[in-house]
Amino acid sequence: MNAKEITVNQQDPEKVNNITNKPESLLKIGVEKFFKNKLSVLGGITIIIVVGMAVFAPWIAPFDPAKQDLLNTLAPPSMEHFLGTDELGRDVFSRLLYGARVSLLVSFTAVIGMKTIGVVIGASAGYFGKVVDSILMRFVDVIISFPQIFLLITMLAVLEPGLKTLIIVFILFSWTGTARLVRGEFLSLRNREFVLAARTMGLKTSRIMFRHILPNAMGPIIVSATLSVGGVILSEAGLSFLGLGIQPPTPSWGNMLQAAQDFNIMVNAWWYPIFPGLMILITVLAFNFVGDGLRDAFDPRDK
Amino acid sequence: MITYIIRRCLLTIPVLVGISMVSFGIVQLAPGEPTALFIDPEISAEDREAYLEHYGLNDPIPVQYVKWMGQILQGNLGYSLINQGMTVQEMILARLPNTLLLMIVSAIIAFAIAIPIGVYSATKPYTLKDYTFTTFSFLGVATPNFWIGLLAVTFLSVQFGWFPTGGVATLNEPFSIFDRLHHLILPAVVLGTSDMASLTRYSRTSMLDVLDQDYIRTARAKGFKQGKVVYKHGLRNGLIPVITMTGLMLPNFIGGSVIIEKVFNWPGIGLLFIDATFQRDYPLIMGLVMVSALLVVVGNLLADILYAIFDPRIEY
Amino acid sequence: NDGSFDSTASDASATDGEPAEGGDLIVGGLSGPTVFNSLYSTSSTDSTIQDFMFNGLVEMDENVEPQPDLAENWEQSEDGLAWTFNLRDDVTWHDGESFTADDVVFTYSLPIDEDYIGPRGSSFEKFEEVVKIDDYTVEIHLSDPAPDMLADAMGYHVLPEHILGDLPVEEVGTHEFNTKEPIGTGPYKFDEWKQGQYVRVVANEDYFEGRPYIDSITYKIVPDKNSLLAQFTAGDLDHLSLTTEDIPSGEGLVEDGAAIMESIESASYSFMLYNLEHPALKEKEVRHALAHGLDRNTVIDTVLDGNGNVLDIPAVPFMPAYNEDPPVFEYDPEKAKEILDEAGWEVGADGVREKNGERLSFSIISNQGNSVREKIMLIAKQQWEEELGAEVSTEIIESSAFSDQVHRHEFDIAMRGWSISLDPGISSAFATEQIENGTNYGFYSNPEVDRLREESDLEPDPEKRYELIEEAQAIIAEDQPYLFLYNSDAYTLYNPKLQGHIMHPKAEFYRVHEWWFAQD
Amino acid sequence: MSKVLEKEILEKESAGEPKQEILRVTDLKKYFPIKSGVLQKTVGHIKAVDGISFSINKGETLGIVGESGCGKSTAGRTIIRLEEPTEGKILFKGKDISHMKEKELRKQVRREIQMIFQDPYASLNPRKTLGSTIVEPLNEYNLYGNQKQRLERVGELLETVGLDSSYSNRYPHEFSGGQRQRIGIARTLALDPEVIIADEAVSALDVSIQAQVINLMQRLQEEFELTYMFISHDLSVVRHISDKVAVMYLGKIMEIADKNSLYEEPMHPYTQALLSAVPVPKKHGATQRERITLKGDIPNPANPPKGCVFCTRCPAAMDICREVQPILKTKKENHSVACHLFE
Amino acid sequence: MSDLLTIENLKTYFFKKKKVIPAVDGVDLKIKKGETIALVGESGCGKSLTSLSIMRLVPKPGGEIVEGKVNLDGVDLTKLTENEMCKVRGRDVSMIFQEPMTSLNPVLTIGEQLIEVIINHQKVSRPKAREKSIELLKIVGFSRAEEIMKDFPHRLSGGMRQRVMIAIALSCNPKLLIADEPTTALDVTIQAQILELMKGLTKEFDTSILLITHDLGVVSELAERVVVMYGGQVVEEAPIDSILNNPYHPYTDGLIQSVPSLTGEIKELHTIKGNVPSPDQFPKGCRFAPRCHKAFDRCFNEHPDLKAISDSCSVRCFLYEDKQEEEEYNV
Ligand SMILES: Nc1ncnc2c1ncn2[C@@H]1O[C@H](COP(=O)(O)OP(=O)(O)OP(=O)(O)O)[C@@H](O)[C@H]1O
Ligand SMILES: Nc1ncnc2c1ncn2[C@@H]1O[C@H](COP(=O)(O)OP(=O)(O)OP(=O)(O)O)[C@@H](O)[C@H]1O
Ligand SMILES: [Mg+2]
Ligand SMILES: [Mg+2]
Repeated sequence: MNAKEITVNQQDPEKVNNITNKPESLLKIGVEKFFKNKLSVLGGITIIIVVGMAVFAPWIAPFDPAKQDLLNTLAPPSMEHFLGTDELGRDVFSRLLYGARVSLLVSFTAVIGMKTIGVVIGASAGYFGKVVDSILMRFVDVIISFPQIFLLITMLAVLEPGLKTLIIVFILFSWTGTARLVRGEFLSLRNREFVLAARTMGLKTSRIMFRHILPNAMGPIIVSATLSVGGVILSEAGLSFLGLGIQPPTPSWGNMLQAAQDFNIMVNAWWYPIFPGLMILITVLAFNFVGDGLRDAFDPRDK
Repeated sequence: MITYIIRRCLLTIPVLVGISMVSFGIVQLAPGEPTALFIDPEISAEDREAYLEHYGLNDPIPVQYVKWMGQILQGNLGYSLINQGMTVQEMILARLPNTLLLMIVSAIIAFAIAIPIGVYSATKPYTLKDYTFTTFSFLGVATPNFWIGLLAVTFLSVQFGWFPTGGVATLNEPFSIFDRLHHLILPAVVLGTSDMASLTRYSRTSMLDVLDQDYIRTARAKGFKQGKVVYKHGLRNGLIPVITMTGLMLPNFIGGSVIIEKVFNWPGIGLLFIDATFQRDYPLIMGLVMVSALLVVVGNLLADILYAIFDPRIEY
Repeated sequence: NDGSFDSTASDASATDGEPAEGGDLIVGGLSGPTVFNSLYSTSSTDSTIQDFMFNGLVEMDENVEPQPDLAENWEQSEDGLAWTFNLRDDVTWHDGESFTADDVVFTYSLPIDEDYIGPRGSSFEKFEEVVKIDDYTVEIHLSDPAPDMLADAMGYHVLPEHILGDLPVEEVGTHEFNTKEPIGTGPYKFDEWKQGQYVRVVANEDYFEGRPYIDSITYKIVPDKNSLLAQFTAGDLDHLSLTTEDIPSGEGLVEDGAAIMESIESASYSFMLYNLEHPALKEKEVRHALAHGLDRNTVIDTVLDGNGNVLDIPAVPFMPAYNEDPPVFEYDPEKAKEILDEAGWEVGADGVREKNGERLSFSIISNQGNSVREKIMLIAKQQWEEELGAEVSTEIIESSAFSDQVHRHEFDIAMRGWSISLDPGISSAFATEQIENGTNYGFYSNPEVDRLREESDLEPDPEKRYELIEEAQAIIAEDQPYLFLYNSDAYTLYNPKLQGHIMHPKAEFYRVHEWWFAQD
Repeated sequence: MSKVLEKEILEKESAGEPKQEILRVTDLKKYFPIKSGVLQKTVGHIKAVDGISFSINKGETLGIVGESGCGKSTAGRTIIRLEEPTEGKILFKGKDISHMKEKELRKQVRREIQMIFQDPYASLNPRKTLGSTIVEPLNEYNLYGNQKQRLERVGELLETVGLDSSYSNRYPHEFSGGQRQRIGIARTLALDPEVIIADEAVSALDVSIQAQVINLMQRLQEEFELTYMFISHDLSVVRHISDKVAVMYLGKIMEIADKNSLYEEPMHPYTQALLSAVPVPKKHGATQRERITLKGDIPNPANPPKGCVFCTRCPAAMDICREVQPILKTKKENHSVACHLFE
Repeated sequence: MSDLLTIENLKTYFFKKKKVIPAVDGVDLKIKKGETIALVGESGCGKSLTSLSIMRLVPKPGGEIVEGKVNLDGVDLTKLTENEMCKVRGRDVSMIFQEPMTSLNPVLTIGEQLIEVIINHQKVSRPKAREKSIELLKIVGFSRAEEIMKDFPHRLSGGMRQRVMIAIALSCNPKLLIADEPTTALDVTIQAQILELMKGLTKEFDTSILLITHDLGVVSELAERVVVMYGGQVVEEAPIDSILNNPYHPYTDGLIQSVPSLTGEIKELHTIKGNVPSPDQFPKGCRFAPRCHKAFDRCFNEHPDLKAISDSCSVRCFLYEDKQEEEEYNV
């Protein structure tokens, strides 16, 4: 058959053409774009270091973070205590390391939790539309319209205070942004032709939602997740300022900074508030840089 | 447009009712009650009972809710339990203007700094200048609010005496705009910096997007210089997503202002909220919840309206 | 150690000549007022501001001696069941009406009315009737003798009958008078209350002890402790009560000559409240061991920077009834261990003591926003865990929830403090009858203490009464229902120009109408 | 060629029965609500498809032409039930599928009607490799034995459309437009469908590649007796591939006829204008038609004229055209037209 | 007639990471006053980029004109500063872009978009500019021009927008109008209207037009001469008749044969096998060689030059080398 011949012939040049031209995968392009942004790379390295500090805290820390030395309080940095001691004579450096664990644990779990809820609700609203969408979005409206601070205070009073509560509270009231974001993505993706194509193939709804649409919405979700990690660290610090953060004696950067927010300490032991403050600053900055780099890396447009 | 606004407002009623129900529930769930405050002077059991009975705090929650709703429908937010003899309305109204002022000014500051930086970064992406501005704006978002606030008070106000240490106006002095602004600057700047970064990023991304559009090329082809292309043809389009963002940012402003209010001794509703919650002043809490929910709703509405003004493709 | 900082500065300013009129005294506090009516409010801010505007019949001076206020003099009947007060006849209300016996009858009949809704009923429990004898004489009939009458009930401010008298009793608490137009007899008149910002009072030209020197007092509301200090440092406040943590900063200011600092023992004490139904804490030996196991001196040194005294009984040293020689539980970990060993608490495999399968394990709770308590709690945790083999967890709870939890007896150990009245009587917090629905949250019950308390409450003779009280104090110290911690000093920082300032264990602005500003 | 395909070919060839109707659409309507404002209140309807009827026989191609926005894609999507029809019936092999539930559709219909989408790039999931895109429906329906066999099948399919089987682990963005279009075809073939709706399958391509794809489609049709509904606005292309052609305007079919009849003797003034407006390369010997220039505005689909929808631009419009909607009527053998001129 | 625009050896490259993409690789082109020239070729062969290079609007960063001259009325546009170039754009050369749907600013009224360009280049008052805009809209066939002035682009149909674009392009009576696929997004009946309009222009204003398209039908409607591009280079240049009836280059031939016709016998469509090579992967020899059915050894090893083979025709193909040499010899 004539047509057949043609198709067979057609192959050759393309083969030559496409095989010599080693294709680039999406991931590779993304990674390359990410590495092009020097700030994000810097941010990434910083995060790795901070996470490393948190993970290896028991091996790095020279002291037990809860060990008090009441005769040596608010000591300035020295050979024994690199970053000095706090108002109960505990080693600030060790506490910073353990504080990293708590701060990162809270932010990672809270972010994972809120993104999961946000994705599921946003995806359902966006994909099914109509009544489902209206109901879920009104629900989101209600939650968003609540003053966060009120919710935080009352929830912290209702539930047992502590790490778990804090995480739950963050999750319960912070998923709404993600839900809106994901809904928007789903709304625009659900009528894209590749989704329609998947439907004509007779694929199951759940598969279409989570295997076809979700991966395409992943970019913005990951970006917002990195940014939220920084946000949660800051929120925890803010709550600590109001006295509602992580319970002592567990150290977190937030409650360390809060404990140092004393006029006397600020003037006479100025180094003490600097360190937790810097850790928060650097870490949040790093996450923001990474998020920013990811935003560009996931941006399909080539710049 | 007007019918649209009216319809929008009507639509918020169910949302507000939902909010009121949920928050009523949450408020009552919290352990403790207003009399907990009286613990120190050894309030007697009878006094406490009489108190709870008198204010209806012993009723089942649904009954309390219905009573409260009844009051609302009569346009009355009730009386504060703590500041006896004061209505919730007057307590909120005494503070609301301060919060609004702070929010608006800090938003203006955030916009005034963020948008030019975002636009500039977008015209020179991935250059040293872009990176510098990025870092600068991120610094704002990455520093804990209260930390900068306290540092600012300690150094700028106390040590150098450049700014007042707090409050909305100098005591015992006649009203003057300058004085008010002088008090406003530090809190507004500190509050503004935290939103500046995200605004900068949004306007940068949005402008990058816009500058890639065909109509920008058209504008160039018309022979316009860079400045006119960017500001006349680019900026208005680039602002549209930024405006939507602003509407969504409003709840953050209310939440974020609590800390600023505390640090700068700014008598706004954030602090009142904290006090009311800590003291379990139920009517006041509910009033505040409703007011701030309303603010959020109004903010979103405003964003929609601005959206329509900026984007002729949207028609109501 | 009081008065050690002020000597040079105040000596210098004491020579600043004659009192002069003028000036605005700006003072600061963390929270705003709630109501301007002492029968309906409990907060200390309230009473501070109320004191500017109102008077009681009697006031307690800085040495805890009763002094005439609206009453010129008074006498008690033999049986102690009737008190007669002769009132001043030269007093007018801020609105020009004269003050008479009607106002007093109205005021003190209010809390005994069954429609009264307010927190102060317990101070007037023994009141049967308040009777007007003539325009300037009032008689109060009691059901039982009340030796604490002058220090307690008579300190409540007299309210204007001509304004509130016609109201149904249950509405007095919510009348606008309480928040918007308080009318008193005091040295200052209400001027303005700007929500969340300040309360201002201005000099009462017609005050019965003469016009106050200072023209006005502005009570600034500054919700953050650090901001308060910052404001004082910046010269925006003239007077500030310091928390112990801020004392070093205050010292700095004193050195710079920017402030005068004075201190006095405060009428309050701190303690750890035991729940005596806790399986381990119910044993007196355990409580003794815990007391031996906590180094309270170090606590005071680290946490309070040395500004406080270790306390062993529920009373403060300047009070007339103060047992100088109660059972004392000094810091002695070895002894503590011995006591525990003897009581059968043996160290288990994981280092925690056990007895009959019960672990020596408990939690300490404290309220949010009090860093001193928080630190003490953490020190106790460390010392008890390391040296005694206890297992201690700590928890900080939002204040209202904390109170609620304490009310409902849901705690093992709670960090608490009492601010005490200027009467030395044994607090009801140790009375068995107060366990249910009362202030005895820790289930303390000792019939002997109950008996002594009742007797002392009825004993009209002060000396005998003080003996009974001291006896009870010793028993309580031995029983250790509380781990008594300390009684701290109250520090005040004020503008060096401010003259005539008097420290008082309870009233921050004692006799403020006699204060004045030195002229430049 | 795969065994299965071979077998099917055999079956089909041996059947040799007269062509039978496979798809029939009667009075199909699809209205889109026009929503206004953020409130999303419905303020009217766009009658994207407004009562179309036709039928296609097995192994035939129906071409659908009309200017952009006249509802061609919507018709295609509604027939394949990606949109809920507002009204009307869709009979597939005699079964009414117009109101079938998604689950039922999956069981009974999805495999057999497939669609090639207008934009080949948009219709491929950018985050899935070619192979996984094509193998997915096979997994879904448990076809072709185990995973390995399925992958083999994918390789065969790729070769069928003239692509190398080694391409299967590449991503869509690594292909050229023509290749993507062929990937789209390979995917539709994966489930051995009987009907393929090709929505502007070649419009995005340029002429030389367009020619490749059209040839391929024709070859496949011959081999597997496929039925096509070929949507395009390019009249020359439609002429090339179709047996029957329907001309749409503003949601309605104006004229439907056998290809030759339509191109040689267009009846409807719109068809005539359309045919005359196509620019043709003026080769020697090519006849240039006289161009009919249309005047007047294209009506708003939300508010179409009362009578004939074409009356605003029709050079031959009469009074009756502005009042009464003409109905599609058979005027000649296999030639129907909706126009008052032929009443 | 003199040459209005001469492009000599224009090279516009993209610089990406480590790669250099020679998207336009040595294009020569001449346009006379009042002449319409069509630029055809497969998608991605560099047509749009050539026109953007004339306007100096090559996408940045990445794109750059690396070599060549673009002479407009004796001025080399590649040497002008950005500011000088701003004066040329819109006034001397204007452009109609490929995408009418997205080339108008959505937030400005049609009127504003017209008026601004008139004010920018001609020192006239706003009311004057307004008048002129309305006139222009009428010229491009809007009957309700005043109302259209106040409308926003989203209310107009694709055809209307394209006509607005044309009005903008014409507003300053440019010497050269570049029309990049001005009708691809439109449907045939509207396309016909626009082609009429453009025909009128050349007659009335003596404007030269560079028409870019791949629709040979459109070309034969409008253009006098055709330039065929392949792989970033011109492969053939000839009058329209010659191209349609007697194409020299095998690529041109293939292209013309692939067009399905509206009349005549239906046969298997002719195809050119393979795809356009991507610009960073051009083969060593003739860029069309891998797809050429007439290719011989030399084609795979040597790169042919564009050579004139007659007065009006040039072609880049070894098939015609001999013929041309002969001709040269004869001359
Ligand atoms: N989801 C939708 N919601 C609202 N209107 C729609 C929707 N899809 C299509 N339309 C409208 O329906 C009409 C027909 O659209 P359709 O896509 O079917 O046209 P088409 O003939 O395929 O055009 P083209 O040739 O441009 O592909 C158009 O006016 C379009 O705006
Ligand atoms: N920004 C860019 N970065 C890299 N390569 C580009 C860029 N823009 C265009 N190209 C490449 O330059 C070549 C020429 O592009 P151009 O837009 O001129 O093609 P064209 O002939 O106009 O095609 P079409 O007919 O599709 O419009 C293409 O191969 C394209 O891949
Ligand atoms: Mg379509
Ligand atoms: Mg192009």
